Amino acid sequence: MSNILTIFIGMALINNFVLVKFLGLCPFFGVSKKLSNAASMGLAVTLVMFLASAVTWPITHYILAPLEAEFMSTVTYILVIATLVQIMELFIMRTNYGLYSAFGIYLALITTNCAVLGVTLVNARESFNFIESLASALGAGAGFALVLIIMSGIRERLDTSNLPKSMKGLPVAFLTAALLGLAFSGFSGMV
Amino acid sequence: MQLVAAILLVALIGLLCGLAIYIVYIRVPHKVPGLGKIDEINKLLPGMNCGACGYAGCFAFAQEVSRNPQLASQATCPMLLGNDEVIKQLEIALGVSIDTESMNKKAMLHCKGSSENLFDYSGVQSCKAASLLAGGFKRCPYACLGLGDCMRACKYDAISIDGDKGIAVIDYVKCTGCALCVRECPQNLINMVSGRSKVSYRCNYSEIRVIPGRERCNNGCTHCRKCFVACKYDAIIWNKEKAVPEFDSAKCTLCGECVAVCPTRTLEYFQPAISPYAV
Amino acid sequence: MGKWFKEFIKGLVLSNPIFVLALGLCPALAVTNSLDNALGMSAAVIFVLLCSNVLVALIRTWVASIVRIPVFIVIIATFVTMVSLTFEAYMPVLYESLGIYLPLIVVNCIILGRAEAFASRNRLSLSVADALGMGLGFTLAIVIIAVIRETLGSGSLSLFEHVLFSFPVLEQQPVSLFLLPAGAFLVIGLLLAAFRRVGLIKNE
Amino acid sequence: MRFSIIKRFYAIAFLTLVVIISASLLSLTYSLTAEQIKLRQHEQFLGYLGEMFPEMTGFEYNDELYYVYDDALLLGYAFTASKAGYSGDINIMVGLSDKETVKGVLIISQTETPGIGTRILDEPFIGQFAGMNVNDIRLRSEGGQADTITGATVSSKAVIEAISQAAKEKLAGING
Repeated sequence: MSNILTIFIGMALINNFVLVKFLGLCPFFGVSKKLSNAASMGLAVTLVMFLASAVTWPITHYILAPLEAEFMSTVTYILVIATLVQIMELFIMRTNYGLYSAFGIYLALITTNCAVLGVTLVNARESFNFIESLASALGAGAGFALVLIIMSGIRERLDTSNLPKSMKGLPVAFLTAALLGLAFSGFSGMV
Repeated sequence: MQLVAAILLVALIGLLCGLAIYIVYIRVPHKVPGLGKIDEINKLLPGMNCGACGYAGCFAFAQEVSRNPQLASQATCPMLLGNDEVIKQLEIALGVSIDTESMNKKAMLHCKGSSENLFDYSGVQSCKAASLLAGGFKRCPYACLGLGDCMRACKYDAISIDGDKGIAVIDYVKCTGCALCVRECPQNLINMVSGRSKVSYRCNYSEIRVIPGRERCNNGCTHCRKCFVACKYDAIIWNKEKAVPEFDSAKCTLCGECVAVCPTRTLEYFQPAISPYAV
Repeated sequence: MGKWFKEFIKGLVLSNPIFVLALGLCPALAVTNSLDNALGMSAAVIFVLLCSNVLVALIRTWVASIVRIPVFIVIIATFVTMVSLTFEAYMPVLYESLGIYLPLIVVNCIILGRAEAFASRNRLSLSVADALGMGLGFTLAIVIIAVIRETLGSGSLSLFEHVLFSFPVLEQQPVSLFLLPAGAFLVIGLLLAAFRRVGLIKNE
Repeated sequence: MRFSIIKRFYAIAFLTLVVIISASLLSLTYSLTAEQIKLRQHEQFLGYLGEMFPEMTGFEYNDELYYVYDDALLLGYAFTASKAGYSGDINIMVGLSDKETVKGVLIISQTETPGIGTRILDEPFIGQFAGMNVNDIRLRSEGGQADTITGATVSSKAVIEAISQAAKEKLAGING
């Protein structure tokens, strides 16, 4: 049991996917303008990561490994992730269009979200068992959502402060991410 | 040989994925109930997705409005206000009459600026900066500092700074209800009220109330409730947790009882038509 | 011809993938701690972006719309895996230093972003222009970032093992913050603000 | 009705077709580059082994342990170890001049943060193992003699633990 917990904490905080491992930055800067979008994006990414790990683990262990076709793992993983995202996109579009239009391009970009593929690749490399890979997916998703929510909270606050014109928007987001990155590198010695 | 097996199995995965997408594409109810109507309304809307109406975009606004049509008159769609024939079509589509006047929101400043300066402030000429310095240089910590943050934010230059009183003055004719100034004011003095409202409440009491032993300027509301008692048409509703009067412009007949009875003259006429700015 | 050139220039500065569109940041931040890595990565990205844009533009009329994203991403993944296999076989040094970021070109948001937003909607020649423009825009951006990060972070700037120039003072006491993830964010943020101040990119 | 069936299943067929083509293309490139990669890795490994034992002429490999010879004379042993460091695996080769004393340690590949993690390559850390008894290579806190680098604890701890674990498993063969 404790191994699962260390993996979860490890993925969420210590090598947090966004600030330490640099994965999943594109939607991170795109969606984190409004807190509500950030929360739903974080949830959507965690869900996709969880399902993706659940589906890719059996594929790796029962199809790719026995046939020594590891080189095909990237293609198969990304195919599975793209399908999951496409299905989720259809669901969100049909049930709550407001959220769908708020996501805009960034929903399609979950497919290319490096963090999601990153999780599956890390699961394969660390050769976790099924439960461990689910825990690491949840950890990574939780880490991603946590940082996304912190970031959007700060960015909403920054919008009303009077920054120099050229700083408003993206540049200040990068600087906030820099400070967050420093804070998160503090976790590195924990496990 | 193994590679061929791997290729076939991966192809099988591809087939399953395609099948999954296809099944979901068919199974999920293609037509959200009333989607047709939402499309119809969405076509009428400008489609700028500017968010001024407070929704995530025109389609989201159309979705909400198709659920309850009264929303159309409360939310402001600044682009829509200009052309009337689109509003007519919207009225037909929604089956409800849209009262453009109340839809057309105005910014109201909750301060008369009569609390005197504690010290003369020569720092950065912006309300945000001044308000960071111990809540501003006025005796009342939530008064309007008149350094023009809202004026700079307003695109339609509807806001100017009144020289002697040192507070912002909102020109209700020019104001289009875009609510850009609301976010700029660090003291939360400005909020959007319906264009139809008749009486304006000129004190930021709801913010000050939290500070025990707060200083009041002579025009500050003493929360004596005389206006609430005086109003014969019960057009004033007493907001309990904020302990401030709220005005229902539909019932108000502009009899002027409340404005006359208010001991600290915090209430004023708002209706732009009657007295543009009766101080 | 003008239209082709306009698309090309657009990718370089006007809608530079990193500074304006804020896409493709994952490799841009991770790999720019040394100039060789940055150049290696951008060569791979340009190659994959070009091939995928060409192929996507070719098949855009046949692909059914509900499966278009999985199809595009499979094409991109194939090109990337081929690139990473050839790198591993023939250029091991570069393969070592690019590490995990080579397979992650698949999820580099520029490639699918351009394939989805541009190549699937325009003619072949325009897609090629867009691919080249975006690729060079990406290279330009990450080279600038790499130069700054490597010089400040390790005191010297080397291009394929021969040192271009080095600062003796900085060499003893390099600002190793710039080699950390946080440093990369800092550099991009300040650069973007500077470009906006200079007017190269319009403010928000 | 017929047309709509084809149209409907067209999407799935198209996706499967693309996957088949891409998978076969990949297998083709894989088979082409497979021996090249193996050759490359072998060459690289030989290089490191040669660096460790300059006068080596040949070596034998059985159950994860390399026996290094200078024609008939047994020069020593070598084994590999690897563990996940800060941002990727660290592969190490440990050379032993006899059953216990370490001749030297070499880092074959690592992707640690440059400037911080890469300090495991510098002399003071990597040199400390030469001449040490292989069983003493454990963290000071666990009674060993190897000490980590301040500021790069994650990477240096990974190296020490990798060597001690690999030593336990792989040397069991000869001293067991």
